Amino acid sequence: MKKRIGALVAAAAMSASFAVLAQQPAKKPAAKAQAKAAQKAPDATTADFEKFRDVLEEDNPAELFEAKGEELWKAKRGPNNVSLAESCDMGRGVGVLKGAYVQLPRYFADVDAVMDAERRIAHCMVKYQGFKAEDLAKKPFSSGNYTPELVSLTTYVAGHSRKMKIAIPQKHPKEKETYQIGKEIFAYRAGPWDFSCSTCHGEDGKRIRTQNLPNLSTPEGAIRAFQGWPGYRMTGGVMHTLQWRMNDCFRQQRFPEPNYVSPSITALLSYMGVNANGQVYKGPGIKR
Amino acid sequence: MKTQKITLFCAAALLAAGFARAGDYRSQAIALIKQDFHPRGIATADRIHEEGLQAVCNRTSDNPPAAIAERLQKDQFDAIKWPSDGKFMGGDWKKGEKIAQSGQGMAWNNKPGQENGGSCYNCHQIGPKETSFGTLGPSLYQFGKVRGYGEDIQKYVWGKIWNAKATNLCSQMPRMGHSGTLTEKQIKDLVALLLDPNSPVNKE
Amino acid sequence: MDALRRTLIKGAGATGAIAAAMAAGVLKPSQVLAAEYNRTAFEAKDVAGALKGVGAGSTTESKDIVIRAPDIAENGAVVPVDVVSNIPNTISLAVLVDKNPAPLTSAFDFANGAVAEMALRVKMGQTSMVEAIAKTSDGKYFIAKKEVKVTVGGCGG
Amino acid sequence: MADPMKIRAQMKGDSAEIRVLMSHPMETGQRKDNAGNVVPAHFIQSITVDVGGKRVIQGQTGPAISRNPVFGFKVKGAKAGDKVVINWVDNKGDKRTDEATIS
Repeated sequence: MKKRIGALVAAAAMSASFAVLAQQPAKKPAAKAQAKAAQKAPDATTADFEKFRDVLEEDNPAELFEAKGEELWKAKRGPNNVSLAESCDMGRGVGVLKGAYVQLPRYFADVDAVMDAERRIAHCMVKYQGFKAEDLAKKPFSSGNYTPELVSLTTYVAGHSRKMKIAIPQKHPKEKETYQIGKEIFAYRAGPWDFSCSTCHGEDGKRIRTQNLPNLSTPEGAIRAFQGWPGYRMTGGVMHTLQWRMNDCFRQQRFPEPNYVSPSITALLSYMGVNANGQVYKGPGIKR
Repeated sequence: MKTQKITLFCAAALLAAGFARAGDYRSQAIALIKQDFHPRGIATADRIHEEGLQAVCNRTSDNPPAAIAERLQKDQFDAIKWPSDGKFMGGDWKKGEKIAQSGQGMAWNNKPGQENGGSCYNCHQIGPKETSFGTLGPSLYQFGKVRGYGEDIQKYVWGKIWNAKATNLCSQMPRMGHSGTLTEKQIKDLVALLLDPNSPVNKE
Repeated sequence: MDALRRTLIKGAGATGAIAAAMAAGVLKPSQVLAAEYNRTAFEAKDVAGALKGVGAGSTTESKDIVIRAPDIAENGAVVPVDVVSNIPNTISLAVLVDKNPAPLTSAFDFANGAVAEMALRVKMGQTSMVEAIAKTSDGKYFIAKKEVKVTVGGCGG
Repeated sequence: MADPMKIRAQMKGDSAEIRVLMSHPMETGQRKDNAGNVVPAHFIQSITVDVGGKRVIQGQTGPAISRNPVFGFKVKGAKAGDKVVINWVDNKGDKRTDEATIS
């Protein structure tokens, strides 16, 4: 008990001395140490984050959304009372999910277009189940206690590519074209702050605040951005997909808003995904 | 003002012609962006159009020919609004710190007329107390202490915050005054944060 | 009330031994079940109030309680905390975050082979001490602390 | 009503490691929604864990437990094949019971 009081007094004295440092001309050594700590902090911070990331990933609430997605995928739903399991081809054949996510975006002959995972699921929900595209786009992102069905479905689909190599095809001319267009959109600067995607994601080893910014033009950077999505976001405690990630990047880029599951987003996901080809996808993850 | 605009436009047009060959995917990309983005809140549709300087940087991978860069940079510099009372100093570094901390402003979720932040810590180390700072830009810690407090530095800092493109045409840094993000008063507070000898940035 | 409590505990399959262990636990027996939530402890606005609420009038610092938590939390909304008590006969553990509006996050009783060890994730509004309280079967309370820093992340919006 | 928990229970040496994921908003009663209205408090208050028919853990929780809670426990003397039953009750009286078998 005595010991505890001692510690408390010491702590109080310390915090008082910090307050003094902030207000008055300080003594040299203390200020120098403080400055040094401020400069050193980022690396230590990153190391500490990574140590506990494994702990967080081990029990990831994303699993709860995967379970919900499974239910939705298998159930007969929509005006047509059809299940996605019996109708939707994610690129590996109707109902086949193994490895589908790590090969998307890809070209689909039935629509003569390249589609990313979420866009393809949305397409199937409209075409086979009879849902309305406008309804899917009305409130497409998780917030509060609301999780769109498409988010759970995408998480479920992604879960079937756990520990598989990313192998996004670049054979069809439209697949190649989509990649190149994505590359251009990535570099396109506009808006009041003159930002493009590459303003933040075009250089190695940079951070916003304490968040590391992967350089998406390199394989190492691209996998870090591909990895972990769909992801359970600690901020707000909600599940998000890459569709949301792109949307929120454009918000921070001070752009107008991209349409939900639009070709522009597919192109950006192609660029990022193809750059990550050959790397192993860990499955739905956890994000800051 | 009018002349400047015309200058910019001509330069962009010239460049566009010169670099058209590499621009096939580029024009497809721009067409797609125009088709796929919708205005939301204060983020109006016109924001997706490249403005002159942006177009030049976009078309040259941020590396325009020196002759053009020099001219455009001068245009940017000439458009800087200097403090109306002629004084760079006199701002409040404490308010400056708050502005530097805030990442609010200009996004579609921000309200019209709300006070914007400078997002400075997103990219720069500034005060010694804030350990959560970005590294997209150089560290500004001990800015005045290292570079001095003279009027030339004051003017440089003011100009850099008002329009970073006036000293480095394709700089990654937003043009905080030019874009209407920060007010003259806010910029003065930020200058104080970096150059007031009593600001924690400079106090040893 | 007592009759009801006995019935409920019996209904949950408790033996006499467990009931005794629970009675000695951090949570007062009358507060064990959901209907008898320990409001006093969970709504206390400071550490002293929370400790009093769980019955811990005085505590002794102990190195035998190990708290594993990050030095700097990536996100204050989800801070992983592991607590292990190596103090023999620990029957209860509670975790507090000093600077939260209500410091007590949770309190657990262990019986029938359950080890005095738990992993959980807590919310932290700001940089704060995380405290773990262990109660032993002879009614003594021990405490350990660790500071966890919470920083601004993302674009600081 | 409430979504199922995810329970993992595995023997590691002489004890069973139990990890549980719960689907719950854990609202503090202090958060505001986008419209600026306070979201009412909604959080799990009571948790019990039974292994092999015996109550091994019981506890109470407040709103400072993270949204979609995760808990980990260790139980000595349990064996593969034992049934693990976990139950929670929240402040609105919602509840959920799920079970798993130790592997």
